Amino acid sequence: MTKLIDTILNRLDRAAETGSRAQARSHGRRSFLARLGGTIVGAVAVTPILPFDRRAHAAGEGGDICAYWRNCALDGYLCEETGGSMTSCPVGSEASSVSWVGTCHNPEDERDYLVSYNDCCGKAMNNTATFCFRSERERPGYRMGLYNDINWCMANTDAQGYYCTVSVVVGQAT
Amino acid sequence: MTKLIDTILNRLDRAAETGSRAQARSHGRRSFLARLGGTIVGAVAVTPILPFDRRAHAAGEGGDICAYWRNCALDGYLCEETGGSMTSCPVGSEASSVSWVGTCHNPEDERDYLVSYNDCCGKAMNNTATFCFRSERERPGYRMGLYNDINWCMANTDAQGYYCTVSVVVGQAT
Amino acid sequence: MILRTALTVTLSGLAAQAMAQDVPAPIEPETLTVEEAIAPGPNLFAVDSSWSGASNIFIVGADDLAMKGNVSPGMQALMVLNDAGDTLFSASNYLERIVYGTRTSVVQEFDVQTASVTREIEIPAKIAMVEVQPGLMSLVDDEKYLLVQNATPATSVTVVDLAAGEVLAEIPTPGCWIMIPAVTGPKFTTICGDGTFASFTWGADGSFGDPARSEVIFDPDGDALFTNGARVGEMMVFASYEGNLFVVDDSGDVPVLTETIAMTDGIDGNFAPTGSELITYHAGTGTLFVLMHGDAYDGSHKDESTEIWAYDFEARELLYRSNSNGENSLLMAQGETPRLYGAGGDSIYVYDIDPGARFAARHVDTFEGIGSISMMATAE
Amino acid sequence: MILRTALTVTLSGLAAQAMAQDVPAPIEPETLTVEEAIAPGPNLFAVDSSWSGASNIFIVGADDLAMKGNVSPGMQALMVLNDAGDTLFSASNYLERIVYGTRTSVVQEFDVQTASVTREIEIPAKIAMVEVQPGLMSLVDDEKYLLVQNATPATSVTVVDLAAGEVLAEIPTPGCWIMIPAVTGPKFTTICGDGTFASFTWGADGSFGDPARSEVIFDPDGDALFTNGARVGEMMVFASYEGNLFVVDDSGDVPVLTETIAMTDGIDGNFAPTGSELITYHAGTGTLFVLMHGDAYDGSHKDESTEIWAYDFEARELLYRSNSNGENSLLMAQGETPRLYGAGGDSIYVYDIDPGARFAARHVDTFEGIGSISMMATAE
Repeated sequence: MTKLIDTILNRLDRAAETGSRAQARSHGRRSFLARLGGTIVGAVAVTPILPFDRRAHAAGEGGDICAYWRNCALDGYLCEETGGSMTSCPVGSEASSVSWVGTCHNPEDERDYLVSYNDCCGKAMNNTATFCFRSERERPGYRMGLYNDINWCMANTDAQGYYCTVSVVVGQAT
Repeated sequence: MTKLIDTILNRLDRAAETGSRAQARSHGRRSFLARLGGTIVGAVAVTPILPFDRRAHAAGEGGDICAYWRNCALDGYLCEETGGSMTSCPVGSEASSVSWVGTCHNPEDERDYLVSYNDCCGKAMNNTATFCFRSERERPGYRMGLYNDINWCMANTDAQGYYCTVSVVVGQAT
Repeated sequence: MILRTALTVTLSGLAAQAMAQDVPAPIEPETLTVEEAIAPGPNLFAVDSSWSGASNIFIVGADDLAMKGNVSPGMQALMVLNDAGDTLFSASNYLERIVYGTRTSVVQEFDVQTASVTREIEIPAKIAMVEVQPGLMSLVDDEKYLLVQNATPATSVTVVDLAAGEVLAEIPTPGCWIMIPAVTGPKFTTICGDGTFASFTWGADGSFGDPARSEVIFDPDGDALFTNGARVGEMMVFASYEGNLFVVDDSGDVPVLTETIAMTDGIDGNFAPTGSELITYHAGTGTLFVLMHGDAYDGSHKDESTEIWAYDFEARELLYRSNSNGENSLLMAQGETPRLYGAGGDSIYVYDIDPGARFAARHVDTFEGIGSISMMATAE
Repeated sequence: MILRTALTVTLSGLAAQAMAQDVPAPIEPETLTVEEAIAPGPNLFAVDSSWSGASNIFIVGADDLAMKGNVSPGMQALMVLNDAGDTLFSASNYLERIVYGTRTSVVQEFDVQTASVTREIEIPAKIAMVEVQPGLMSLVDDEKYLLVQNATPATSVTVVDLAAGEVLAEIPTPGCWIMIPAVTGPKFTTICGDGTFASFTWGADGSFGDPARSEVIFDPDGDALFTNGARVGEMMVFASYEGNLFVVDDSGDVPVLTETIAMTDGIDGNFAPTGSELITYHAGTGTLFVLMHGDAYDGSHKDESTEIWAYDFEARELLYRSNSNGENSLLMAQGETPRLYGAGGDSIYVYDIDPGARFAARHVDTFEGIGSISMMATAE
């Protein structure tokens, strides 16, 4: 019960921050990768080019796809805008063999989930995809599994080039 | 005498075009290299950051450094804005062993000069330099020595990466 | 803090209510997968070339410009698509330290459906390091051979035997540039700096002789040809700096100029062609489309286009002058209804062409910010 | 044409006049050269890192931000400058096909005066592929050793013997991150995920033993430390997510927490530190500068800064809150008068610091559009 209340409180606390957060998020530590338009493309895409069938899950949050709950610690280009989906790497790329993990709160069922942020690897970044940068519960490299500044393609054998990032629910947070 | 008159006429013919030319020039065939601000930086730099002592030769032409007479067929980043000069490659780079040549009219002495456009090589482009694109008397690759679309670092042994371009007067045009 | 305490009290009630209602089942753990094929439908390929890192070839829907994926060759990537549209080739360069060091040049073959490299063929490290153009990389002789333009700056053509997966020959083409693949047989024609065209043929063993050279066809000083032409049946049509169309028959032993058409005669405003892939042809209706700009001057031949001209090739008649979006690259899709793609700035533009309205081009779609696209390709 | 003829008549006269006057001598043929040294004066180095091509390290004038040149290491370039400011090191990665293929990792040594690679040392292909930070690459023991952070994701440190020009050791640092080079001797201290600090030493032969591990210094869950700290004499000062300063003495055998300072106590607006190189120290005046943002929440620790706080380290006193330009990286030049560089967005900002006005930071210069600068360096 306490957890649920905390959760609701957190969301209330957050409501006022949405505006600044969207802007603030535009300076991620991988965000230098996002060069579309010369300016950093943060949570709010300058020219969001979303496959029509993907808009659904952003609709509830004012159209800001990065604000979608499971992107709470995502730092990278969305694979779903370059031929992949929320949970699948685009064709011809390789999923990272390691990943960082976020703990995100799903407002639809009020549960916290562990989300694995895998990078997809082996192709050059597609600057037309939205670049998201959020860091809830993110920690520096001394908590490597929570660290979103690093290229998680690092452990792949052949495909170590960073391409894009997916967010995969791996279970409920306990 | 006829040549001189032609020359003067040419300059008159041109006067009306300056505005559109500056804009038009922004779509060179190497200009895709110029990614500053995501938009192509053409003759008119978005944020020209010129070493102060270099502004002199552009001053007479409305501050548009690409409009300077000897840049009449220059397609590339100006080396003079990345540590080189009009006729010298920046420190640590290598001059291209081959070059294309323009024939440019110097309004100061009313003479036509052959200008060698050498690329400087072996470093990554510096997007903060101005990217110029002009193609007077330029021809496709069947007149290779007049062709400004190609990377003239191509013949260097070790340093084939395109860095920037200089304009060197090699003599009077006959 | 006081606010928070007050809220806690209120929300305890709300939370209790929420819990009493139906709670959805938790999300099942998901599995990370890799897509097995790009989205279905016809594709448009667009090259975003890099000179200091990996290039990208974007694959977008030909109908809706939806992003399907991309493949990433090396620097100065060239491109050619096979007729079936299922295999893409790119030739590109890798320097050991990206911007310096020993160069390796390769042809990568990509399977379009899986957007994957299916093989890599090393070729002589002489590829022309130039912005991508159709004439720099071709398939010829029923796609048995792949041709790649070299420049050191001495020009030559690397012939790759695709069945064998290896280089068959390197044919010197001194003073000449661009390859026009023959409609049939192991042959290409190239445009030379003395105003002639030269046709080269080779044998299956890689042997080749002297080229068959045409008479002087054009004046490179007085009215130079743009090197990217349009295939019109047995003919190739090239635009010139001054606005003439040169029709060259490359089907015989020796290339022959069959006609020169003054496209801009009677048009005010000193219009001239401009761009790189500036001319494209719709075979079904016999219509050429050419990128044009007004107030032309010496050196403006690569400036932004201002118009797209529709030209009836049979009737030798200018049909319509549509406004363009500054493109320097055009590509016609060969469907029944003409559909035209333009690339310029950092965008791709789509035009519907109306044969009932003198082939006017109506701008109907844009992929803004896709990158600096130097060349596009699409299967018929 | 009529106009042209009329003009010709008029201009014939003008031209004749011009020729009668003094005509300057023609321009003598010029010689193409290569500059032999960068422009004189103190330098500021700024890394623009690439993950799909060559990175750039820009060299600009520390006084006027004038562009002097650049050097171009590989992907995910790390950087460290020697104390004299005349030698720059970068560790970076090269994949055989830029975005795929076998990885080679190297340290490049650059001579600053000639902006040239003077040597290249291959190191284990394990470099942490992460945005550049000071703690990822260090010089230690009077610059005898160069340290490079590895992550596979298992963490370790490559020790390069610079005199020998080869790798001396790879020291495993499991669960720990960043290297704090010791002020003296072959030693670094690292920050570990259990809240401890660990000091590693090694011998000239590359031998090393177990680390000397501190007590728990911080709570990675409750109040995590930012890993890029400021050297303050024998101490290192780290900022925490919640706005505390952790002072750690790394000079003894075992790292020791000497003090924790609540920097934000009594300040309204829920301010907290933010950024990466978010804390820097001016030794001459004993002043810390920290990037801060208001309305902090879980996950905002890398958001744009809104303020730069000047903090008197001796007096434990907040001196001034200046507005920032959104930087996430700060660097103090150690001149007599403090001069502060900030990097954020695609620009570098320069601030004059006025010791007479409680160390207020006045924005005096900007290099707009230099790129996404992740880290800066300058010699004292």
